[in-house]
Amino acid sequence: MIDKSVATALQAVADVFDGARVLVGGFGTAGMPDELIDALIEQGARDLTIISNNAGNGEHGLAALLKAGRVAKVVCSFPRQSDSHHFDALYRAGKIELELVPQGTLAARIEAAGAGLGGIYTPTGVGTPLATGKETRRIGDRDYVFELPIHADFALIKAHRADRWGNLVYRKAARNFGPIMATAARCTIAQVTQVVILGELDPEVIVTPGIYVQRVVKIDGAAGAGALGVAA
Amino acid sequence: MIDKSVATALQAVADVFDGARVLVGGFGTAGMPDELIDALIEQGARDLTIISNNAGNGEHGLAALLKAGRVAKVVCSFPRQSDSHHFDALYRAGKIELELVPQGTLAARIEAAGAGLGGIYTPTGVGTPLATGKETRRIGDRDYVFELPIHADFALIKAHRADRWGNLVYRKAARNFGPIMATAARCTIAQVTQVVILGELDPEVIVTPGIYVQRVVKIDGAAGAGALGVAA
Amino acid sequence: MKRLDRAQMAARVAQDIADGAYVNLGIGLPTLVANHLPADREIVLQSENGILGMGPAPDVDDEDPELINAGKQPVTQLPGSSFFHHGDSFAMIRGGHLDLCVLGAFQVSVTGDLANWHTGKEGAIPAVGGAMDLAVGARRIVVMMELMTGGGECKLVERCTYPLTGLACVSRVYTDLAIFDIDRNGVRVAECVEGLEFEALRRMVGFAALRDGRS
Amino acid sequence: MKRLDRAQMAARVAQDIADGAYVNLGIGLPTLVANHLPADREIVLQSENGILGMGPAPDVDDEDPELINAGKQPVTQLPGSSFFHHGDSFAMIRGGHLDLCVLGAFQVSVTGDLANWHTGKEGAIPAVGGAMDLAVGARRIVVMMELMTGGGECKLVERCTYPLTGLACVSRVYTDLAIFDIDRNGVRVAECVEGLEFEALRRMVGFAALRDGRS
Repeated sequence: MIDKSVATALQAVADVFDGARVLVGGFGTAGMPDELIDALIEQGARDLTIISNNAGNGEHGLAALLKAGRVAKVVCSFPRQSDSHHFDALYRAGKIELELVPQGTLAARIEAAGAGLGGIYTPTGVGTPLATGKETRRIGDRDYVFELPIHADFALIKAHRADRWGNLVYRKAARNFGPIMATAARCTIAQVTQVVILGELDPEVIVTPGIYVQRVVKIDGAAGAGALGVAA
Repeated sequence: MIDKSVATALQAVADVFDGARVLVGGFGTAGMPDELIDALIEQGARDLTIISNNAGNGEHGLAALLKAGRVAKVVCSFPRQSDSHHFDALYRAGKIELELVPQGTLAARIEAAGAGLGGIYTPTGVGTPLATGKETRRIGDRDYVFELPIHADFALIKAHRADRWGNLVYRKAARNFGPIMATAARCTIAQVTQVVILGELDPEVIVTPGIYVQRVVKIDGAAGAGALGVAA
Repeated sequence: MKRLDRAQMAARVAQDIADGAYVNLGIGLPTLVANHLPADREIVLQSENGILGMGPAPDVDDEDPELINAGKQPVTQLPGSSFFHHGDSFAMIRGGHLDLCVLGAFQVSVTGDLANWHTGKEGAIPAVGGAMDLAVGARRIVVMMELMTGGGECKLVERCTYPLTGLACVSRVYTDLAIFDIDRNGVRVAECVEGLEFEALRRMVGFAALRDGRS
Repeated sequence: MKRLDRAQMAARVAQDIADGAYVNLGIGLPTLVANHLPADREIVLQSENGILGMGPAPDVDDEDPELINAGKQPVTQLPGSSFFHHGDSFAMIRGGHLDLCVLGAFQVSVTGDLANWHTGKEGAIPAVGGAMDLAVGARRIVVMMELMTGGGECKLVERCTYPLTGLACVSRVYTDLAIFDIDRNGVRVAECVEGLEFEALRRMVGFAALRDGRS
């Protein structure tokens, strides 16, 4: 029988190893797997490469992971925020590496990894500093930049509901990077608000089929509670 | 106000021009836009390039379009079927061009067009006759074939429900190529079983956002009736 | 002369958006355009974090931390709206499906080059977000910005000195003083605020090739 | 010797599929495997036309023309099943997410090359479907076929003469007479039907490098 449930967030992230490449879902506070990140801080893995849209803000979540000195490199589109002071300080001190990727290219590279493609040509970034040193190619009447897939060892994401097969549905704009990150990691760990009986999720509306999810952790609390906590 | 409804299938395909590239949804009988194809036959456009998974079977739908001599070229993955005799005869007589594409590469090329990518590298087909003459490239420890996007002038697809914005939901395995073809054509025409009031489709379960759909035609009859007719 | 304030600039941009258009409004100044969309037109707003059919800001009591726009502000959803993931959202943007994108800018060049993501200053931390995807993706890219910096430098320039976001992508620039159209022949003034003479505007922008496109 | 019939071959393949495995069964002979999955294991079948969690054939009265498998036969859906479009389905296949794919074959070579889409005969109309995607995508590819053609030629060959589907992709071949494992060292016999001697099998396949891998 398939049952991907794991009792605690700490158990779910137990085998994240030093130097692992970790995709972290979320855009702003929506869809951020806060409890999984807290567990990762407690677990202690170091020298991580974090691939996420942002580089943490305030004192919680990714910002706390960075502050704890666990992150060697961040691959993201938007590290600079009004309250991203932990990233800012580490970056200015030369203690963290940054690979800046346009948001759509970040998404496309993650999708390419999940879909088994070797690379893609995107028009995004042509002629800009973010294409410097990259192969460009004229196809038809337009120039494109060659981009490689972004694979990862783990993906930490937040969804709304799951069943024991790991099928997931999301809630509103908290969907963001979750579904594509789930496809690009060898081990995808989803924190969810609710676990329902197998068959209760309509097959027409499942966004992430269970094949992409290795572990599911139910986090107690109301929908969006984690995000509300951060906003407070 | 946005209202993408068109009264009849014939009106919906009225501007398909000679030589147009037309994506046609469906896999087997599921999701085949039979009434739109019938309208296209009546409309009379010639020298069409049809991009679809199959090349028609029996006497209806694509097979009838082929039989009427309207198709110059078929791009598909699986033309040969037990009852694909119209395609077979035209192909053997040298009266129709065939571009054979692996099914996943067909899907990926259509998606690449919809997503604005200039090309992709896929591992599918490496070392086989279908990669002959195509650029191959070693990326990491694996070989890939370079494939170009498949753009089209029109897409004819079948969905289950629509609203006046052109938002679509599908039914079971009739979803198949519809959602990706909708993204890759300059004009996407969807035949649907039901048109509902704006707001009635749950934003979480819309598969094709209306931005990809230019025209919606309601076809009378029960869900799956077209397919049942063909199966009879 | 009657310099437009930000609300007036936003209203002027909104006035040009057609009924039925699919539009992305960039972070910052362009976000204001949402407050001025003509009530008799149905305009569908896209947010790159996966919303089509985004509505206005909610009452404080109705804020949902999982319903935010690309600027991470609370929004609402309209009947007909849909949610999708980031991959699908940027396929929509990059694939040329949006009719219009309104972006802010540090600089726009006379050939339509856009610089809006990075000042390039020593020690500045770069952040690009979706700006480069929007710049290459939407069918029409317009910029909304104040014409002059606080320091009195014109942001419409012969050649961008800030790092580029996209090449030859901007076709119109809405400013507090004038509206400029950019095509392969250069820059034409489409509108000027009341009391601003063409020659005075030419001196402000500082390049001779500016043409008067007003009929 | 006790040659396996098709049902027995299917049962033998099914016996090796682990609880919890995600599996695609190719068109034709492999489809039979679905009828023999052990009742005490939860095995999730994928169909490349966009179904995960496909169930067995329905009663005739319950057939739904919009619920069919890749072979276009009516199927059912199990609790936990999901639907997705062809792009997502082949991303799932190509991206290495399936644990196992069982394919039919015209020929398999001693290096694991697969030929199963085209006889290459004059006048034959080629059709590839999803075969090439499955051949490169699943984590483990096994073939299920009769060892000899009707004309008495062995389908396990030193080098495929039919057009290839994929290179070095097959790791096990289930046949009516024996099971063969293929790796970089060549071909080993893992099992033989009762009454078939290894030397007799070696003569049938016709290449000397065959090794006996039975303990």
